[in-house]
Amino acid sequence: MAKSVLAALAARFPGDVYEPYEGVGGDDCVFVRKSQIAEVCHFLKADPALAFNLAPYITAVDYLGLEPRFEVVYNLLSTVHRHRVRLRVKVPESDPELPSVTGVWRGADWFERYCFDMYGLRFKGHPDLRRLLMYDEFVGYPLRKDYPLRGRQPLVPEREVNDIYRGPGPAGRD
Amino acid sequence: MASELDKRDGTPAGAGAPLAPSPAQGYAGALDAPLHGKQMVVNLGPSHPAMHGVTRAVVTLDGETIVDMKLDIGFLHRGFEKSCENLTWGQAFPYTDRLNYVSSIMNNVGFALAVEKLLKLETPLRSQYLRVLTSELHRICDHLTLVSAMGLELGAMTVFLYGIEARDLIWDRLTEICGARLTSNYVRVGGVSRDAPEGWGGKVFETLDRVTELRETIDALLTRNRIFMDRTRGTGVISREDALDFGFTGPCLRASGEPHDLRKAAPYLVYDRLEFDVPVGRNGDNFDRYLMRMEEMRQSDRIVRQCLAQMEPGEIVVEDFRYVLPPKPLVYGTIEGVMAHFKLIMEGIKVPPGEAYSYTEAANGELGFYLVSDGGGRPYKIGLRSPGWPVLSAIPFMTKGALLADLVPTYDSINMIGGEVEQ
Amino acid sequence: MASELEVAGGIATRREEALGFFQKLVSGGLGWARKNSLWQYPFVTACCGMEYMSVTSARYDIARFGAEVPRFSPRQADLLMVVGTINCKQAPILKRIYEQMSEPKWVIAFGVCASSGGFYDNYATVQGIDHVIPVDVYIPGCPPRPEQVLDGLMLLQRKIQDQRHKLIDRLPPVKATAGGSSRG
Amino acid sequence: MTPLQTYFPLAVAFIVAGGLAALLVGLATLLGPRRPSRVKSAPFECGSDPIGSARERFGVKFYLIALLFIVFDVEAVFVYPWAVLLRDLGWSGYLAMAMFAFTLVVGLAYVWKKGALEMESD
Repeated sequence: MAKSVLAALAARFPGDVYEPYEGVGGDDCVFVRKSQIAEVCHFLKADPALAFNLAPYITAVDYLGLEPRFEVVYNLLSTVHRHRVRLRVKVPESDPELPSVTGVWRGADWFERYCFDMYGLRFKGHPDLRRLLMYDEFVGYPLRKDYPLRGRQPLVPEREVNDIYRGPGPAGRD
Repeated sequence: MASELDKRDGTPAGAGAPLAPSPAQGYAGALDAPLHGKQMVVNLGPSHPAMHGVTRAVVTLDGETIVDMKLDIGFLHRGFEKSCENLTWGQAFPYTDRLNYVSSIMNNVGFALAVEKLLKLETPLRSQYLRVLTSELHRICDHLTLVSAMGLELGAMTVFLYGIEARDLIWDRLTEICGARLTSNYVRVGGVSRDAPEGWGGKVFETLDRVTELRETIDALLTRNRIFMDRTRGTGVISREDALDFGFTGPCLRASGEPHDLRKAAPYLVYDRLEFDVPVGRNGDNFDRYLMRMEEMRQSDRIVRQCLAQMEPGEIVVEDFRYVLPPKPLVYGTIEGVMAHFKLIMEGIKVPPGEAYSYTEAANGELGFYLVSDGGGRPYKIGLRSPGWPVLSAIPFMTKGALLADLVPTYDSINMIGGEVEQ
Repeated sequence: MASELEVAGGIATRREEALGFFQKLVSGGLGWARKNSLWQYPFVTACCGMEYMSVTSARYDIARFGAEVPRFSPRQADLLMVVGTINCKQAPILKRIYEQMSEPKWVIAFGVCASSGGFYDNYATVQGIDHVIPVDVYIPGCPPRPEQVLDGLMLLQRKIQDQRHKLIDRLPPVKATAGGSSRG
Repeated sequence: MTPLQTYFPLAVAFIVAGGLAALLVGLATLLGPRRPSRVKSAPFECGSDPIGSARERFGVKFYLIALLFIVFDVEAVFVYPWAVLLRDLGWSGYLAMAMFAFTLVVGLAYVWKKGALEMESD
């Protein structure tokens, strides 16, 4: 039953859906070109045979060092046919802009704001793209690989505490 | 003169309906001219008991009704992903405890299943039973906490005391098996860390009887209580399509009528050997979500009893030292034990490069882990799909036009846990 | 008032001795009254909140120590119980609530995250609330067992008893300073 | 029992109540330390910056509801002593009270029909 999803996608979007493969543990995954993600998602939700009606889990990954540095991953589920699909969208660092899917599912709103807040990926067409978790005075995108682990930007002037010796903390990523 | 008066103290610009053409020509009209009040903006800040201390709701009120609400979250963002990217796979377990800290073993199980999916590792049968057993005990704790908090915030103090007493009893049993009351850190990659002490099953049966007694008392106190029904029935309503569109999963989705439960849709561990049924609501309001929790507690009770009955003695962890710490006598006795121990502690489990998305049915819904591994001993990325996240994003939609007082039971019934929503 | 522990010392004249005696009497009386009616402001954020629920419930009852009444307004609270992790976005909130609490006030850091940031040593978490407000008692544990919390409370009560409480304790009202951001 | 003595327990009650209240509030204000500061005098809005002012104009329906409450509450106050002395007053007292109650019922009917009791309409 999973093969039908990838087959339908490949038939409907020949150029933009490429490299379908079987992920670990039998999930079917496919890469989607950045510009077509909104149409693909709309098709996946509207088509009765696929009916991916649940808002997807959207997250981003920062592959520092690879050419298209960022990758946005959409994990979709259909509660009607109980099958899942994973769309992966490559986003280059030079132009971190991709169309938003809040038009298709309202639930995708906060996931996209999280990707913007943590990785700096902008979503065109998002109704209210602001920082979700970090405070507005925060500079930079914390979950990027080049952001330091302990890069604190305190809002309140720190009181000097001299009676406690704070060690170097857990070993960093050696 | 009257129309002049009407114009001057008519509605200030930008709020309420635009000023109707002044009907105050005749004397009678002046009495019926609409006098709109100015909308008051109230700041239900982070440190507020109804907001569980971690969310800030800027609410625009017209009298008592909520006209618009903006949620500002992130007051408990503790950098779960960034911290876990600098730890080995085994060290990430205590962090997953603190995600949904009311049912911490479920996060452990979700994370362990995700890593085992990447490793293509099969865990022994007894450890699967222990995982399901302790997860269901923690599911009862989660629902008990929700019911007592909901009762407390609607004024029922006794329900809170009964609920916390029942939860403490379950925590005692969990302390005997995992060593900690709340943050269990019980599951390991490839199995569980400790076996059940002997005689534990009997004590769990006694505790379950006492918890059932307390739960039925709470049920008697709340379910047919006039005030509780008036406050929760018909408030915070969300239809089935909207729930799916917002990404609801778990009890909140089933309360709106969608019978989707991952333990039945995609059974994992030993859920396919246990029979239990899944309650489904009808009209998706707070009262239905409360009933879902009460009914699910009864089902979890059944599951725990079946697990204890079906469980036979056996291995509790997979015998492969590439993934599991060897037992102490082997570490002190043999050179392979020392090497395996050293490699696991210093560099962590070598997970083959790749990415996987694994999903389990946690207390609030589908808990998904999207793991990316670059072959090293530390995770490259841990993406967490917390069940409470999309449900919280729907609160402004659910409470639009409701009274401010209805915001409290709605906020409670979705069981927003700061740790998992703000990672 | 919070943590200035003034201990009277040095050579005292007879008159000071007499005054000292009354001082001690009043201080002891006030200390006894204040320590046995600590109304707490539960600044609850994270997992320690679950343990806080157990501490205030029937089994590990905190009411035995007079600290049962949670007051959710800083004006009516004596004890600020910071329960759970405080991250950088929450720090100004905590600082403002501490400053809005009326004297006499004390602060308990409930749990390791409030005491030293716990194992969240990253960009988001304040490494201990003593970077933000003065703290009287730190309770370790993640989350601390209810017995640890009661022990911390008793430690605070001993501290209050030994503290110097003045009978009439006034400071000149602040002059209306012009401007100044409210986030000060 | 001279009239003065009959009221003596009432006086004791008032004195004890007043004294206790004065004692509690007085001790608290006397012994409580004062450390006024600008932030402390700012309104408490759960720790965030206060938005807007509390003195906003709100819907007129709240004023109507408050007014109606006072009218019918005062009526209730009159009913209590009457209920106590029902037997002694006999029919004339009953008729007087009925007249009083009837006028208020007419008022209630007018208000009900006028729609001032619905909270929903703006």
